[in-house]
Amino acid sequence: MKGASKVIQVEHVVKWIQLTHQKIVATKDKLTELDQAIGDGDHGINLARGLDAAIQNLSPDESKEDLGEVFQKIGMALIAKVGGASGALYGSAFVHMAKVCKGKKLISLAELAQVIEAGAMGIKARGRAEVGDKTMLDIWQPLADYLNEHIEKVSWEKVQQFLFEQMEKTKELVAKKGRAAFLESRSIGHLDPGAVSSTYLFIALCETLDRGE
Amino acid sequence: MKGASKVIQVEHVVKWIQLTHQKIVATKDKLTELDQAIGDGDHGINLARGLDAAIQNLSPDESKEDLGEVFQKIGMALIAKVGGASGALYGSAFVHMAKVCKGKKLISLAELAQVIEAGAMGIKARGRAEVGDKTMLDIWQPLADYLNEHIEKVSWEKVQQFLFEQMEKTKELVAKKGRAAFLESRSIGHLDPGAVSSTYLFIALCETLDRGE
Amino acid sequence: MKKLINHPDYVVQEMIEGMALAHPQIIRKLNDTNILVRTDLNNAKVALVSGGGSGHEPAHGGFVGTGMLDAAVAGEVFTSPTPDQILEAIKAVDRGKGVLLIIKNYSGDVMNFEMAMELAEAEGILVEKVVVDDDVAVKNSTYTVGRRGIAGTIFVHKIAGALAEQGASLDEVKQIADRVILQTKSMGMALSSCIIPAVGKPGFELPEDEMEMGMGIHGEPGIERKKVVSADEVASVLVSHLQKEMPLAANDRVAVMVNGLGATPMMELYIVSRKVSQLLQESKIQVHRTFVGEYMTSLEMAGCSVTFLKLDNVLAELLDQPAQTIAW
Amino acid sequence: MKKLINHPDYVVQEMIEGMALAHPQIIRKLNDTNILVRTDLNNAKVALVSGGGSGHEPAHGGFVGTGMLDAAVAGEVFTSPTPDQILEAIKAVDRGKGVLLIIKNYSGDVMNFEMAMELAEAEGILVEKVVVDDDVAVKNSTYTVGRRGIAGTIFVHKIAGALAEQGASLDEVKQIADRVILQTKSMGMALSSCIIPAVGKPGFELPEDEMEMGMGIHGEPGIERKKVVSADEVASVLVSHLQKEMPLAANDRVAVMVNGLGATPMMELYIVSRKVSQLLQESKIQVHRTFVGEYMTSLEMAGCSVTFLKLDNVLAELLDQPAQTIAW
Ligand SMILES: Nc1ncnc2c1ncn2[C@@H]1O[C@H](COP(=O)(O)OP(=O)(O)O)[C@@H](O)[C@H]1O
Ligand SMILES: Nc1ncnc2c1ncn2[C@@H]1O[C@H](COP(=O)(O)OP(=O)(O)O)[C@@H](O)[C@H]1O
Ligand SMILES: [Mg+2]
Ligand SMILES: [Mg+2]
Ligand SMILES: [Mg+2]
Ligand SMILES: [Mg+2]
Repeated sequence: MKGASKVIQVEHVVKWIQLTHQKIVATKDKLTELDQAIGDGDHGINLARGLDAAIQNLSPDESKEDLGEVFQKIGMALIAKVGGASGALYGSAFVHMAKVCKGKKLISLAELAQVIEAGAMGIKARGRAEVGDKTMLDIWQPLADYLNEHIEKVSWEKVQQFLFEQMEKTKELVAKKGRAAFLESRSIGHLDPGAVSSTYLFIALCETLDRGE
Repeated sequence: MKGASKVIQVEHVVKWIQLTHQKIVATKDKLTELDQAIGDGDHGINLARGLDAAIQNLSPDESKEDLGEVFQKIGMALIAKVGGASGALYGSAFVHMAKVCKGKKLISLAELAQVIEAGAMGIKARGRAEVGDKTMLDIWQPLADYLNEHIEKVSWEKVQQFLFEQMEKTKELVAKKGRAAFLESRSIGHLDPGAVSSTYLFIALCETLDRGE
Repeated sequence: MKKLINHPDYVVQEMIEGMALAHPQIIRKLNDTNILVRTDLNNAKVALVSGGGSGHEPAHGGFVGTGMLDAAVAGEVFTSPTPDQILEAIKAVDRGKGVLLIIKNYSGDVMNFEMAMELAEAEGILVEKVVVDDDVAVKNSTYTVGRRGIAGTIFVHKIAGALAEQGASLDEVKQIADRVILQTKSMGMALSSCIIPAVGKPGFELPEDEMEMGMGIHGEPGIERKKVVSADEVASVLVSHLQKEMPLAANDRVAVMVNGLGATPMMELYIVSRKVSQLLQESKIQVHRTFVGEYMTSLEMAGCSVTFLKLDNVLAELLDQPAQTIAW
Repeated sequence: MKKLINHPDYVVQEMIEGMALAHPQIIRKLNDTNILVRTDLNNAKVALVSGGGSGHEPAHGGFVGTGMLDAAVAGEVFTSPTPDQILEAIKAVDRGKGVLLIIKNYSGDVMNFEMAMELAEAEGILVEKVVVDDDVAVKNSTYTVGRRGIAGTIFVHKIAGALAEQGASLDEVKQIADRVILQTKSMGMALSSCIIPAVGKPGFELPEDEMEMGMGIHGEPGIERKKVVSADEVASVLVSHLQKEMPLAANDRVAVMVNGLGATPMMELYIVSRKVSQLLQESKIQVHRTFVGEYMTSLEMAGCSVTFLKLDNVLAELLDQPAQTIAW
């Protein structure tokens, strides 16, 4: 270990998404079960398929591309291959992230917080959800806020702890958006599948950056 | 017990069919299972329904009617209410039996053998089956033959034994007529449902006549 | 047994009532019977009567209407209707041009329809019959009962119905029906059993990993019970059995029916039908039309059957004539 | 899991191929997509595009054809199709008169169709959308996502399709679609669950003696889980929920749909529809037409839904226009 990264480059993003893919494939059944409880049971399958497409899309040598291009590629792959609510939302998040990274080959950690904030905005704009609606936004927005605040001397381990806490909080919420909203108060007591998959996404990010290079 | 009847009158026939109805209702599930094995599983239900109609049709005071009329009534009820193969066949049997009893208020045991023979003819004519085809005919025809031979000093207990033997023999036969014929040699090892219900029919006759009146 | 019913004893009557209430433009129920007759019985034509045990819906009531059947007689579940009911149907639709009975080849159906035919003839009505025996899963033998009638029956209804509608004679209608029967072969398979409401338990049990090839529409055992194979393999096996009995050559023309037995999702039927289409394409056999859906079911059985009808110009044209029924 | 499939990953693609192979007169498949478009795209008219997750067959590909949809986009099982596919469908059927998207009210469908709409607009295509939300089992609230779109969607396809066929403008077609949506209420119930092929196990479990009222077509839980009751009681409960949301008075005119969810035999659907007919008759409500069968299914789920569409003369006439599709 060479210590945590201080900047984010294309190679980190590629690693991040590859690691996310591994995690989602490994937890596909769990995500499916969570979605069966308050949705329709396809979340794990859809994400695994979409992330598979996303990593196929990333050429082994991404050095010629900038972060904007890579995020755009990932976003478009997710939009085209995940389907359902989460495909539109994850896709919109990455496309929004691509916009703020346009032309950049490298960003600072402080900029990373803004990139994630941009992703949250993408989700909000597309899904018209608010924080507290028991959706993936309940990971994205709090994380962006947390990073904005703590980025000076961020501990990726603490971020992971924070993520799990946020994820657990979705259990007690009443779903207001997405398929779980049809259940009204009966959605209480279940984790939101999208919040769980977003947690894995960012755990993968933490691990990628923590490991450094 | 006043000893076995030497003649058959309308009241015997009514008792016979009532007793048959009881036996079929009691063994409905067994007949269904036999029919499920090599047919379609409706034999018990259909016969119970048809015999119910038949006994409803028999007025409490049949004394004004002759045997021909009573057999005809039973036959028509079976034809109209059993359905399927056995409705047509039992119905045809009783209608044929009615013909040979036309105008008679009373028949001897020797005549009874001929009446059953007539019933067997009805089944044969309608179903184009031969003895050995693994059908109800494998009860009717042998019984008619047996009675014709032994009617002088018939033992109703021995008849019952004979019936059960005939019934058991259908197990080893290959079905050549009816739904079980589709199974070809796989019909071996199963009792024929129609042979079983016919056995019950004639057991009821034996009991009726043995009990006498 | 989990069913949307009120009482096992009334399923047939209530279903027939439901059909008549839902489609008064097309059919009506004869009072105190389980007979559906078409509403437009005006023009003098040969009448077509079919029927059989219930549980095979939409057969046969779903095929009553202009251009197909004039009446359908519904027996109890899986039980042939009785001669008195069939006779009533014959009398209700006879318009003096004669009546053709379309019977599926089961002892019960054949006997009850024949009895009705005798009664009708005794009343001076001209009646003919044809017996459909399209199921190649059963050996064809004149010594026994021959083959079962299954989904191919619908093609007989359609083509004979179209010819009758055009004013053909009873003889002509019977002849074309017999021609269709000769040219029609079917075979089915099941993934699961079904429950006769009055019985309350399945007719047979199929283990979770097995299927039955050649299954009859009343749950009669088929040719072979085996491990579940892919949809493509199922289609190939069924098609090869059909081809063995009715060899088709390049440029022959067929109509195809991929029929669901009741509980099979349309998604699966189309996956099977895809392979059937491909196999026929490979053999350069012309497919005139393909019918995919539920035509002749077995209550809630999962599975399907495939039917080929070999066409000539006359049959093809009649098949394409319009028909106003619930289910064509 | 016992299914007639080849591989869970290919069920949608193979089904769409099967549909296109079976019905080349009516539909064709766009290369490298799971989009079915009608074959007769000649006359300049407003185009209708619908779609959604697969597993609801015959919806939506079964309703593509003259007088109904111009294209249907099939997503993975229970998964909304993606914007690129929807965009392709829009481009394939646009004839310069504009395109109406008919969307069922699920977050995934709404978002993906909206994204496609934005992309199409960016390419200069005139696009409008309507969102169907007929399922009264869900509370109607502007604070949340509102109601689900279920079987009533088919009435939107039919009536908007008929008006488009007559040459109406995009605005007019959108308006009538919105009118149908306002006048359409549905509710369903399930006796059993279904299995997404790629998941391989049921979405939920219903004990042998229980049913779920208000069940969604993706197995979303309903209003109440309770002991199985009679078909008549099921019909009464569904009808009373519909009536509560759309009170009908004597002489009001409706179209009724009793829709099977996949594994329910037609016998049972007609037993339910009988009671629905009777209830409407008792309330002196005029039933213009009744549709009984499978229109919007949930794979092999057992159960049904009931839909009421309140008609005026215009809607009734459009409903009765002919349509050439697989499943109408
Ligand atoms: N409007 C929305 N805004 C934000 N997130 C949403 C919205 N709708 C759904 N989601 C998220 O999507 C997840 C479900 O994704 P998925 O199962 O793939 O889609 P679908 O519900 O279409 O099957 C939910 O758990 C939730 O986190
Ligand atoms: N052609 C026939 N001749 C004589 N008996 C027959 C014939 N066909 C069937 N049967 C008898 O009918 C019985 C079946 O009766 P049932 O189950 O009521 O009719 P189905 O086969 O129509 O369901 C068989 O067990 C057999 O005894
Ligand atoms: Mg989902
Ligand atoms: Mg039987
Ligand atoms: Mg039977
Ligand atoms: Mg989904």
